[in-house]
Amino acid sequence: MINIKLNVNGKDYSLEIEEDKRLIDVLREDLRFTGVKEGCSEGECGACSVIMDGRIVNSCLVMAVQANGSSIVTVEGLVKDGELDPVQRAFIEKGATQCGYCTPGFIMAARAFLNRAKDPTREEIREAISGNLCRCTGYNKIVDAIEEAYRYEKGI
Amino acid sequence: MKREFKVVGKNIHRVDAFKKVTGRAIYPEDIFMENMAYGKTLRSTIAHGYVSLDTREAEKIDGVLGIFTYKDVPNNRYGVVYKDQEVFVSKKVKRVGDPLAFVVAENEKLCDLALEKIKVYYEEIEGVFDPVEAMEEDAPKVHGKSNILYHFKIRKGDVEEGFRRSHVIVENTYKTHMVDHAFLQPEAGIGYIDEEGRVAVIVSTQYPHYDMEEIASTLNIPIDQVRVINAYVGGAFGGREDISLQIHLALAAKVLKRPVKTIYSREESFLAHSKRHAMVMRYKTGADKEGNLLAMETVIIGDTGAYASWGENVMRKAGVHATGPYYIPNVKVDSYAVYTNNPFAGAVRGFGATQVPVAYEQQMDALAVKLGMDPVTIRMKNIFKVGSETATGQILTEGVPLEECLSKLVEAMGYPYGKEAYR
Amino acid sequence: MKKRGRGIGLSFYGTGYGNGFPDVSNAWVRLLKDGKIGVYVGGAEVGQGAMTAFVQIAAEALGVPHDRVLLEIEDTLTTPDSGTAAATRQTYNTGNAIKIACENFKEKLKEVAKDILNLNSTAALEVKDGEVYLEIFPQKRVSLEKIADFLGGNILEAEGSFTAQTTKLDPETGQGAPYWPYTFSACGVELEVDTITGQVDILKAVLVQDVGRAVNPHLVEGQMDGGYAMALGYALFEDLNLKRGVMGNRKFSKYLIPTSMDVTELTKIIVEDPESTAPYGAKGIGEPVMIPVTPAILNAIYDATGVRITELPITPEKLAKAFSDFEKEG
Amino acid sequence: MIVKQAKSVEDALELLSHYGNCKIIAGGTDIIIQMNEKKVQPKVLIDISKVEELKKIEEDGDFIKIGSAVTYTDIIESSIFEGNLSGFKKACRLVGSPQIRNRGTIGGNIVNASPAADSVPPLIALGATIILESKNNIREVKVEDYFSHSETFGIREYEILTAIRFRKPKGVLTFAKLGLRKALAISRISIAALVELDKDNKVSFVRIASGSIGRYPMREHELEEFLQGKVFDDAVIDEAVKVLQGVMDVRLANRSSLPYKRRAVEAVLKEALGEVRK
Repeated sequence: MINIKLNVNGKDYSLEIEEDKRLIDVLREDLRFTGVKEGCSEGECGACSVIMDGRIVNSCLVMAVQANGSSIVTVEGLVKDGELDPVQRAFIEKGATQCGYCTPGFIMAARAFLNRAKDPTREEIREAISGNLCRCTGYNKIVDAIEEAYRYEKGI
Repeated sequence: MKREFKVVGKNIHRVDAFKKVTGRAIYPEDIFMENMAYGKTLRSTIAHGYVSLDTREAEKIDGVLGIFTYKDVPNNRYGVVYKDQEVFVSKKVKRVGDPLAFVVAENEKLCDLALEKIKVYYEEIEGVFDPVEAMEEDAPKVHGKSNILYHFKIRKGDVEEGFRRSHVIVENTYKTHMVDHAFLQPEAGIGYIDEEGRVAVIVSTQYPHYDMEEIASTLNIPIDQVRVINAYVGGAFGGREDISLQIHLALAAKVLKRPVKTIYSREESFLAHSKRHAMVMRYKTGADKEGNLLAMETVIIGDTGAYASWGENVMRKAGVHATGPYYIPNVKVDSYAVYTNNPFAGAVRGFGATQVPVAYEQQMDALAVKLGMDPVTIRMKNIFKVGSETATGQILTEGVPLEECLSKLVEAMGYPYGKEAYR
Repeated sequence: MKKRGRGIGLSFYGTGYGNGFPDVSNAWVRLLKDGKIGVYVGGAEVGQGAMTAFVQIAAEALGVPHDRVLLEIEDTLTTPDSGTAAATRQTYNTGNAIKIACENFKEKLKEVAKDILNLNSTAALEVKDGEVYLEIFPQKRVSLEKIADFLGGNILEAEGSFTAQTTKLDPETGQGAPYWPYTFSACGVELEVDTITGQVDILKAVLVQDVGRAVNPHLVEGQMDGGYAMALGYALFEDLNLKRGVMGNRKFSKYLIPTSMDVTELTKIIVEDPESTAPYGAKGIGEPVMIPVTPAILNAIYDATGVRITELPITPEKLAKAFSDFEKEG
Repeated sequence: MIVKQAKSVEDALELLSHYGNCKIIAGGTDIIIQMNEKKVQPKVLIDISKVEELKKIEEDGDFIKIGSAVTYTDIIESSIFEGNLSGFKKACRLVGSPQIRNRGTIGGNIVNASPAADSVPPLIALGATIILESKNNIREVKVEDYFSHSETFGIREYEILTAIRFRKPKGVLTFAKLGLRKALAISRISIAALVELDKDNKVSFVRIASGSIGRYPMREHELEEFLQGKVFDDAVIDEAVKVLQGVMDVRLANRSSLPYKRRAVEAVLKEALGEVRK
């Protein structure tokens, strides 16, 4: 067992964990942020994507100990004062979710991308979500939603 | 007649969208119950052979709560059409991935340890992996006396006469492969005893009432003592029509009187559920000088793998759809579902109707090439319209806007239309 | 060398279990305390949008806004059997069952309204916008909420059941009406093939889908996008690498499904031709949207290169070998 | 298993010498998968992902030094790899996905020794060296030797790869890769080329490295010898393809992948060499 400190969705946690746990295990099992999904356990599907210190990462490919001292944002952390994040709103508006299993990962990838993006093209958006697999939507409505979220944020 | 409606036809937001974008949609693996144990499945690593287990060492491990095998299942057989699948293999393994035992322990690591400690003895026998070979008399048999599960026939008109009258004939053999649904959420579930003593299973399924029947039947308990709760489903595409972990969880919860949770890894998910039927399709299609289809003959052999699942229905659907959406006066179809020791094939989006167009649509283009005709014109001449008769003699009385579909396609593609455009 | 070509594919798909097998969906409709309406069906939401379509069909049938309908689909304890979420049958079958249940429910509402409004008959009573009113004297009206109040603890509910019409096929000739309704699709693609590497780039894709009537066009488009992408994977990428019963590729790093970079933009065209036996004319489209895509790709490869590929998947290796053989043979 | 977070290189080396059966984890994008699959089962995992001194990219006179825990994203976002070095950026951009590029490290890509490691051929083409440190020793080894003579130059049990170093080249570094899909694609073939042309458009310096057309990433000496001194035109590039195909016929003889790879390599080599002229 080992002690680690994590900031998740703005809240500090001090946890005693089994050392062989991955970040996803701590988020799901210890902290119950079950919006973080596990689809492949090898960094291919991106369902477990979270923002770690400002960067999108696969939480299945980060040991929990490696995240010691880091700030993590999961999909649960995007709702602020009861208001949905623009990406979440756009996903609803554009019909970008179907079975929903990949959705939190896509939303986090889109959030991380839009935090740095400037007038993104559809091609750039496609690249930004290329680490997330979706089997239902064929991606097009997800790209539509991310474009829409950018417009919400820029007020255009 | 087109009527305007108040709600139908409107782009309302998905009713489940809010939960799905906020991470609040609960899939079975997201549920944690008080006093919950974990279960893992031991699966065969060979494709064909006899198996026996020695679970004694594994049972001794502290924290292992139970190891379930065929001996613990009152009625070991189930299946969507034929009851040819076993909850746990009793004697003969028929494919890689057949469930042999279900280990329940206090945590997943102990399950892994117990799985390693179970001794598995195999006596391998020759398998059959090609559906065409499997149809031969001396092929190894997967079940019973023949590997041919089902043979579907269409006999309409006189194909020989149709070919005699044909100006052009195209013959080809097409092959499609087995594929996976690859839905994003691997199978997961929890079995528990509900507040009124029923055996309850929370799962992601395409058909909760079917799962309920199979649980009642295999555990030999009244159906009103079973409850299936369908949590959110992370994609299905046909891959959640057969039973995967439902019976295992129900059995373990019933015996242990504790909640038992199982989450498949991606690799186990591939092993656990059905696949799309691989097909070998031998096609012969004939048309007159003007491009009117006169005859089509096909033999379609579908690999249903180790279990029937929906094999009969898939191969029927393939056979019924074998002509494509075209009127053909003379049709002969023979489609077969054949057992092999491959992964079992079942329902996958399109269900047999997805494979046959790989053949019939290429036949159409090949005929067009021979006739010096363009692909649009030859189709326009032959497509189903209202009043058309299908190869099974069914009259399409309404709802056949295929000509409109094709015209709109041509318009949107900017497709060259007409003979002069053909290259 | 890079070569361009175009191809089309047409397809049809017969809905339901078929072959005369009883293809039944059941639905229950119940008045809730606050005047909202509970709809109970066992039809699964697997991502296809069944819940939303069910709510829209119920709201339309009952003449209420969609947010007055509360749908329950999860629990076998509280829902009737509505068949499997497969065979493209939920919108058609369960949609019909819901519509029938709602119509039965409206008759029951009218019976109660007749008593509340002191009428002699239910004739000319109409259910609309959350109220029951007399068409010939609209001041006579009562809201569903009031009806629920009036009923107190008594449950007002109705059932609906729908069975699709098909016949068993003759075992010798295969003659009969195995499925109903049929749904039609058309796909066209323009693509570029690299004859050296065997890679295929889709440049343009159009999918036209007959839907009978679109209950929710956005949802239909979502299915079209998804079916197209799945077919692209079927045609070009996905391979279990099956050898003597062993799947060599059974994880996502080896079993390759298309990524956002592999799936191109898709032009989606919905064709409406309402089906008289369907709820508001709506036919199912979950499976049909995938079917015409793969043959369109195959035909386009032939158009581009003169090489006909008869075996799936069209991997770069297979294509490159086909081109290499083609070049040698001249 | 124990997991230790190193605060410095010194700290990591101390831990490494203290425990047996250790594995270093940086980005974790490979080793966590290997641990899941029980392919490696270390007793101790030493995390160097938060060691600041390993996360720097520095220019030192004629040299560039990249800390081993520098991620692909760091390379892509660095202003150092512009112009004639943009081929390195391209290689890093074609790795995996944003998530993988944010965690995967340049050092990890070398130590894991995957034949398909995209960032390695450019480093070989640059003539880069790696610095291997242990508690009592420092070695500097050429990246190409690290792979081709791993028994001598490979990493040892108590060593950590701390940095990659190369001299700023005069020529242009390019990179091309063939994957099975457009993202999350493992290279079927990759080629990096460092080419310098004189005023007569003749090749005055060339170093070429390949990935996935051998057991490990390697120099393509025959190809280099062929190109050296030649006028860099289409005809020569066409000939160069044949030279490389000849090399592959020997190296990959009897491999089932040969027929495809020898054909497809034409597109990859032409892309890599073509970019020299841009």
